[in-house]
Amino acid sequence: MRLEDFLLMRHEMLLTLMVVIVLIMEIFMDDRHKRCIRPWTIGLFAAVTIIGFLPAPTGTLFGGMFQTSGMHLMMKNILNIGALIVFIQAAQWLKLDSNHNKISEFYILILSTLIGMNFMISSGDFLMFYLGLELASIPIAALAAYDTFSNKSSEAGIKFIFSSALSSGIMLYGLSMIYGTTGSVYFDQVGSVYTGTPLQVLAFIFFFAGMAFKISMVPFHLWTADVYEGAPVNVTSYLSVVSKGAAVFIFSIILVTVFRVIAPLWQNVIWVISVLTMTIGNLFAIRQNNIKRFLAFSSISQAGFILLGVIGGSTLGMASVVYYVLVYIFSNLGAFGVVAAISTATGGKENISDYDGLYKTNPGLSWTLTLALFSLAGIPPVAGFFGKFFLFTAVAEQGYYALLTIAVLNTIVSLYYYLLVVKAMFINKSDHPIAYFKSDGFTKLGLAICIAGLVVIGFASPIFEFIKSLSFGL
Amino acid sequence: MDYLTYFIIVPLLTVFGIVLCKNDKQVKWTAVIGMSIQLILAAALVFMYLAERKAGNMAEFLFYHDYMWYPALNIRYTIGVDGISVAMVALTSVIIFTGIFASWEVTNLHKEFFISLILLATGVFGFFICVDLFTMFLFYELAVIPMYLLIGIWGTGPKEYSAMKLTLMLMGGSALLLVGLIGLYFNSAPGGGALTFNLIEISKVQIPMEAQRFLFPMTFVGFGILGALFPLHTWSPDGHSSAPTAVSMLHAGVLLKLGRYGAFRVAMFLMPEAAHELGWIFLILTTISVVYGAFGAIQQKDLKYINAYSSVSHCGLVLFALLMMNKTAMDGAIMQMVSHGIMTALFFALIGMIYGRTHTRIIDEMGGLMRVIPFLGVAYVIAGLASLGLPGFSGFVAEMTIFVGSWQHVDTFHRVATIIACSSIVITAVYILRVIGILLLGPVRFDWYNQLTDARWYEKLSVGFLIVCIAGIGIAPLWLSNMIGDSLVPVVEKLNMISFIR
Amino acid sequence: MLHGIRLEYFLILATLMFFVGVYGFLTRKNLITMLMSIELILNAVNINFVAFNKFLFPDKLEGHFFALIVIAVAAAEAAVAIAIIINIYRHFSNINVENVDEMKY
Amino acid sequence: MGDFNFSYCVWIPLIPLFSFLILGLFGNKFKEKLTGILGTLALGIIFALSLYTAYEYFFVHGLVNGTYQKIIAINVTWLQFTDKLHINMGVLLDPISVMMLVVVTTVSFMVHLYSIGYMKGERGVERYFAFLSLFTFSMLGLVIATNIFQMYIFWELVGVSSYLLIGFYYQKPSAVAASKKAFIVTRFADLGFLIGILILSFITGTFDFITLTDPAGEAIHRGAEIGFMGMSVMTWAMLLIFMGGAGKSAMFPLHIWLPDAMEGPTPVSALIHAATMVVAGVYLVARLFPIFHFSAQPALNIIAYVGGFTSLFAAVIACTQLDIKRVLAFSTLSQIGYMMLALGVSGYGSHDGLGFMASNFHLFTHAMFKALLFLGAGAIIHAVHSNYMNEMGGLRKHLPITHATFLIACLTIAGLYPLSGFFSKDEILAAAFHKDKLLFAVEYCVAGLTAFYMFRLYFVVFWGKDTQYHHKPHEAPFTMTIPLMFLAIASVFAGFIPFSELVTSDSIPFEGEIDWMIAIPSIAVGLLGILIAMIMYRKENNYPARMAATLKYLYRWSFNKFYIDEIYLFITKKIIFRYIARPVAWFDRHMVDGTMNGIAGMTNVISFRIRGLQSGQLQKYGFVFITGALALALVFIYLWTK
Repeated sequence: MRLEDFLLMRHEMLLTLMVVIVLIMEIFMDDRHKRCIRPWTIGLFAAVTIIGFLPAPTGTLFGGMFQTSGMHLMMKNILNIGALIVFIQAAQWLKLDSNHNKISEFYILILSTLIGMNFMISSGDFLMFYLGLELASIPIAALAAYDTFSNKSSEAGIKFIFSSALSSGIMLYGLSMIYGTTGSVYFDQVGSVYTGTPLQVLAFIFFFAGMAFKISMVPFHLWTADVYEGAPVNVTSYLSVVSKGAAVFIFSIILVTVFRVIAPLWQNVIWVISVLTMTIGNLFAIRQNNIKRFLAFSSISQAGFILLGVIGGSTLGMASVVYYVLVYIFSNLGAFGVVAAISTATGGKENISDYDGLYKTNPGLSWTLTLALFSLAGIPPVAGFFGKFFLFTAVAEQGYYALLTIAVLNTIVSLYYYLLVVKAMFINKSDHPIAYFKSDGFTKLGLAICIAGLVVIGFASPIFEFIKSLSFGL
Repeated sequence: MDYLTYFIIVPLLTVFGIVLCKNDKQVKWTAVIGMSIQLILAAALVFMYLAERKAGNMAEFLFYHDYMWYPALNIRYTIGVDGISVAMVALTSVIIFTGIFASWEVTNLHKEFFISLILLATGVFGFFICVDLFTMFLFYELAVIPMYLLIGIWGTGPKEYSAMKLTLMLMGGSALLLVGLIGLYFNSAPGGGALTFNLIEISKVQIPMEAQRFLFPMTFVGFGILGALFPLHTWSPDGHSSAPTAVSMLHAGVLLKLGRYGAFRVAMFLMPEAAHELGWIFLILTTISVVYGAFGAIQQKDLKYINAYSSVSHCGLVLFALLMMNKTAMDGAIMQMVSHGIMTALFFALIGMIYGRTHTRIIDEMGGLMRVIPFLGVAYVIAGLASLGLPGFSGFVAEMTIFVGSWQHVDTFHRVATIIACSSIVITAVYILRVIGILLLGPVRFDWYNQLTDARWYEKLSVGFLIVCIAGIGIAPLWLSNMIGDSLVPVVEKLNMISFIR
Repeated sequence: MLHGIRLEYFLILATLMFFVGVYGFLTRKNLITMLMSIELILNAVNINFVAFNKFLFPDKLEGHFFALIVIAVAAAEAAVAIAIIINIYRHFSNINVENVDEMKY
Repeated sequence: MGDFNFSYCVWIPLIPLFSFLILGLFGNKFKEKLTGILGTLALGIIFALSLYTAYEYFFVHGLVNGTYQKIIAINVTWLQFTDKLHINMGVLLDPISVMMLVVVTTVSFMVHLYSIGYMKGERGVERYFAFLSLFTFSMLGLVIATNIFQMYIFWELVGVSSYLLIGFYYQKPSAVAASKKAFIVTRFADLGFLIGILILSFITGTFDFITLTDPAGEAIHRGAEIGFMGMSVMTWAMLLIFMGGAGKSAMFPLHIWLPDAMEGPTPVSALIHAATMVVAGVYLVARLFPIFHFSAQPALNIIAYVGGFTSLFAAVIACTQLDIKRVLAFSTLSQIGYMMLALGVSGYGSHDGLGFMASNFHLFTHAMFKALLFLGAGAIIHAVHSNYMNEMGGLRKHLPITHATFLIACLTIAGLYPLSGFFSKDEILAAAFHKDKLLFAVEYCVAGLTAFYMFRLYFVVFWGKDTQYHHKPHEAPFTMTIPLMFLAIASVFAGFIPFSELVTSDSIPFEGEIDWMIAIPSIAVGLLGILIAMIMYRKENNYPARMAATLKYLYRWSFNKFYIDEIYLFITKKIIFRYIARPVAWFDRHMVDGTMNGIAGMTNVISFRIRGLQSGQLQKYGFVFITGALALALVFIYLWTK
């Protein structure tokens, strides 16, 4: 192994470096200038994100524990973009006095999870995968409990860490059985000897449950709404897009590489689970009043849609999943960005009914939220439409027309509740609408990036083409 | 830049211009200028199209351009028009042009109103010029969504309920449609080869029958919901009655047609075997909606409800004729689309103007308006007469073509359906005359009516232009009929080929 | 040392531990006890890994490593969890899991 | 036909159209008087043109080889349906159309002229004249139609002009209701017409009159062999077409709109509801007569009986009505019944076609004298400001010219020699006599009744009691009296036109003669009717009351028009409105829409019901998690290993 081979881990190393830099800044900066950490981190991280796009070598490391290819790089880049937008959007919130002492904590924790996710995505065996997964999960519990003075935040933290621990326990139990029946934890070796005995099926289901927890599929989703609601908005937004995206990526990779043999099995499982996820998520979302909780359920139903791309295990499916996650990052962060801006400016107004008449006072924010919600609902011309369309195409490619029909009917339900928010902003009258406020440059930039992404990604076909060219399947 | 793309670019530029406007007046005039250009473009398109045809260009679609968009899925931005789409584009431009004037007195949020309205129109234009199913679908959805805001914000009555209902039902339609389109895509090359969304390409292959049995109902019902197919029409009365004037005009005038156009162009053209096999079910449904809509209209009290039910009836006739699947009936169907589009737009414009004066749309609460607002009264009578199929107006031409065409079927089923559909002309007369009688004629109901002012210039312009269009088609229908008829030939050939095989 | 004890016994023990852990997680109201239940689950997994490695694949060490890493991660997890439990105690003045239900429906 | 070019005829309908457009669009800018003059001028021109055409056609160019040619003066394709079926717009000249041209333009011109005086000072005179022009245009278009679809188009247009004119006094609710009724009833009949056209055109593959009615052509014989419910398809088609004609000509049972249509201004009644539009049905049957005769004989019989019944039925009602315009309206019904009957009993070719000739003859003479009667009635109403004859009496002193012309008209309609009514009626009776004795007997009765009710009217209005009027009645101005006099002259002398040499069923002239064996009794019956009327009504006495008391039921039924209106009202209001339309509306709101709302509501309910899943309890989440995983595992292990 040569030193250059470590370039394969470029993303991870850069992120580690970032963590160190932030730590150093935290240690050596005096209290009054702590706020300067924000622009520095954002700037550096932007640079990291851009570097991520530079061409990089591909290959494997550590005897196959770590692997990287164009698709892996793409996935990592997408996660980086998501994290970058979260950083930008969080800047205004971190400036609040209550967060003054823990600015760098936020960055360090998020960056650690990002490192974990990158390792997780690049993992070539279950050990690396598990390590990455835990590194991506545990700091999130800390982030969810970030707001130490809020009951809800602590509650979110405790619910997350316990659920997460339970799920990883169950998953590990499954992994141990996989190890016991195959004698290896390496993906390629496991895949080659996996046959699908009942024990292996059981093991797969346990593994599946663990992943389902991360992606928040029904019935493993119950933590989602509470944690999303309780955690600070920016953490929620990170949790809902980047964390979920990473899990989806590795999930689809493992399905098509390791569990190739039992594809018909997991396709059936996903069929059932995705119907449940879309439907239950939608049904819960209809009645929510807290917008974070509302977006939590919406993100559950979005997970159901993402599964549509996974189910086929085809090249097109994988590409559409990756593409959809990219789009989903922009849409959901657009929505959360607005929620965060409003929450920060008004001291925690997070109910949909608070948004009544928002258009009259804050038209810009209203339009942004509307575009983001339309994208989530899959309405053209924003990117969500394209994303959904490709997912649907992918599922139809495999001939799952019944599933496709259920999915499109679910889009109508989802449209209904997205429109409820639009209605609140544009149509409902309110005696005390949220007053006009000015956001700082970071927030504006964050939202602008989201809007630009929403508008451009759909029409710019090369993006999808590029992802498709990297994609692989069963 | 090819010519057809201007139909998308001009409205988008107009929207952009409106965004930059400083005050309401600028907004209005920007909209007027933009849509006038659009109208001129459309008129020029008609002439260019006719000239091309005259010059012997017999390609199925003219002004055809093909740009690759998503090579991975073979999604293209493919545009082209035949006689039918030209007619639809012209119709749309007429209605949006007059719609701008009809919404001259929008009270709040001018900018947003006109932006939404023109975005809506953009979607419609895009839909009609596209030949690629994906882009078609994209524009279709684009046309549906601004409707929610337009009705929800600027509507009247139970607007939120109506807007939601309308949007959800239409999106429900588009959801089914999406399944259908994707299904078509994956069946577009049964013999191997590249899958495609291109209409023309798909029309050249025979889609497997099992697929058709599933996809035809999906696409037909999907478009049918937008076309107010019984029993999925209920969004229409509520939606129309709550919508602001221009939206009702555009919606009843163009969007209903968009559904029909799609049902024709996608469902029937691409899947003729299924159309033959399953057509009878939908024929029964449409026959019901023709008569049912008319009966429904008789007892309504709200002007817009009356007109909405009347639209259900008249538009039922379009699908009815399409399902007759011969050239004459289809020719009539397309003409009915154009004719009903203009007519109903005129109706809604007038209703909006009357409502603006009397602040009610309940006919029992009005009376004797002819005396106080003669221009609007006369225009309403003209619209009514056109609607009940008076010769000299477009409705007559279209209906007669439909009936003559439908009658060319020899079997009893089609004959009976035709006779039932014919009977709607009597029922139509009943409800139209009832409204005219109560609303306009008779003694002036209230003294304060005498202070009402008759139509202003922009109202006169809007109404007058529509009347001229109706009468123009009604008096000289041959060019339109021929333009549509030529384009129907390939469709009818495809449909008939099947019937011979069977 | 392990002569005479067959793989099955280890597996049965692990399974029992796993379900005891699960049962504990679902029934004990004290957050610390729940945390301990999770540790039971993880230890069941460890036993599985080690036993499999020892009995079935003695020439490789993956199982052992896995167990080691699980132990380490479990420690980290416990650390974070206990930190949050302390926070909970600050807010709710007890650590009964049933009280932590401010957010629901 | 020579090389004479009749294409100028296209201007005959077009001039009134322009007049309509000008008056309709800019009429409110003109002075009131100017609008009348403009309209009348336009009519004057086409009146002259029509007379010129008639002269050229009948006496110069039309007759070739002893047959009147069917000349297509102009023909352009208007709308193409299929390769064979297309609507043309054109001008067809043949004996009946040329005759109708004369009738329409003459009466219309007179009515226009009359209206200048009659409508003076009314609100909306420009509208009135515009509508009149529109009507004239439509009627002329109908008359010269080259094909059945063109006829249908103008058929609808006359319907709508009639609607507009009946509802001219649109602030009067009764007028509005009447116009609506007229339109809807005729519209209903037109539905039959339309379906008839569809069947006919499908069988024959053409709309064209010349092809259709050529007795030697093949079109006419097609479809005769295909049976449907006991009659040939062709018969059904023709019956349905006749339904349209019956609607417009107000044959029983579609007659109900005509009496109400008298709500319109009186000159309109004269023009539309007496002389021209209502005979369109007769014209239609005459136009398609060869088809009726050769392929649809049963339909022709039905026409004869419908005509005969209507004439009797209407005559009975006319005897008891008090509104003078309604008396005239029922009289019109009765007379059109005559014409229909004549067509129904007619054969084809020379003397066999006597009925055809008689029908057209009667159409012509009736147009003159009935227009005269209406215009006279208009003059009376103008003078008295009332429609009811029980408010009139002794008017002969006040209105001398009106009185004289009215008397002439009454005598004409009663069929006294040598007035025109005599000749045409005599031919009809003769035709009926040869075909069907029962109808012949009916017509004799009707002749007597006609004389009776006309003179009842005459005596009550001009003699009878001396009524005191609020304003002293005064004679009408000259614009009104000139048409009266002109039409009176026409009524007197029209009988001497040798119709059998001009208008015949096969366009070949034949020698007509008067059958005195039939004519003399008919004159006698007429005189009897007049005598009875004179006894009863010349002086005020109690005979009418005693008569009414004796024939109590007949009188009451007749006075109430045999309750036909009530039956219709029952069907429309009760059955269609209450039992169809309202349930449909209800069904739509509650069932169809209810289902949609129900789906939405159901979603909400489910959403509410399952909220317990999200309990907030961490351990319950864990429970669901583990149960879910185990359940999935069990299910799929089971499925996978099976």
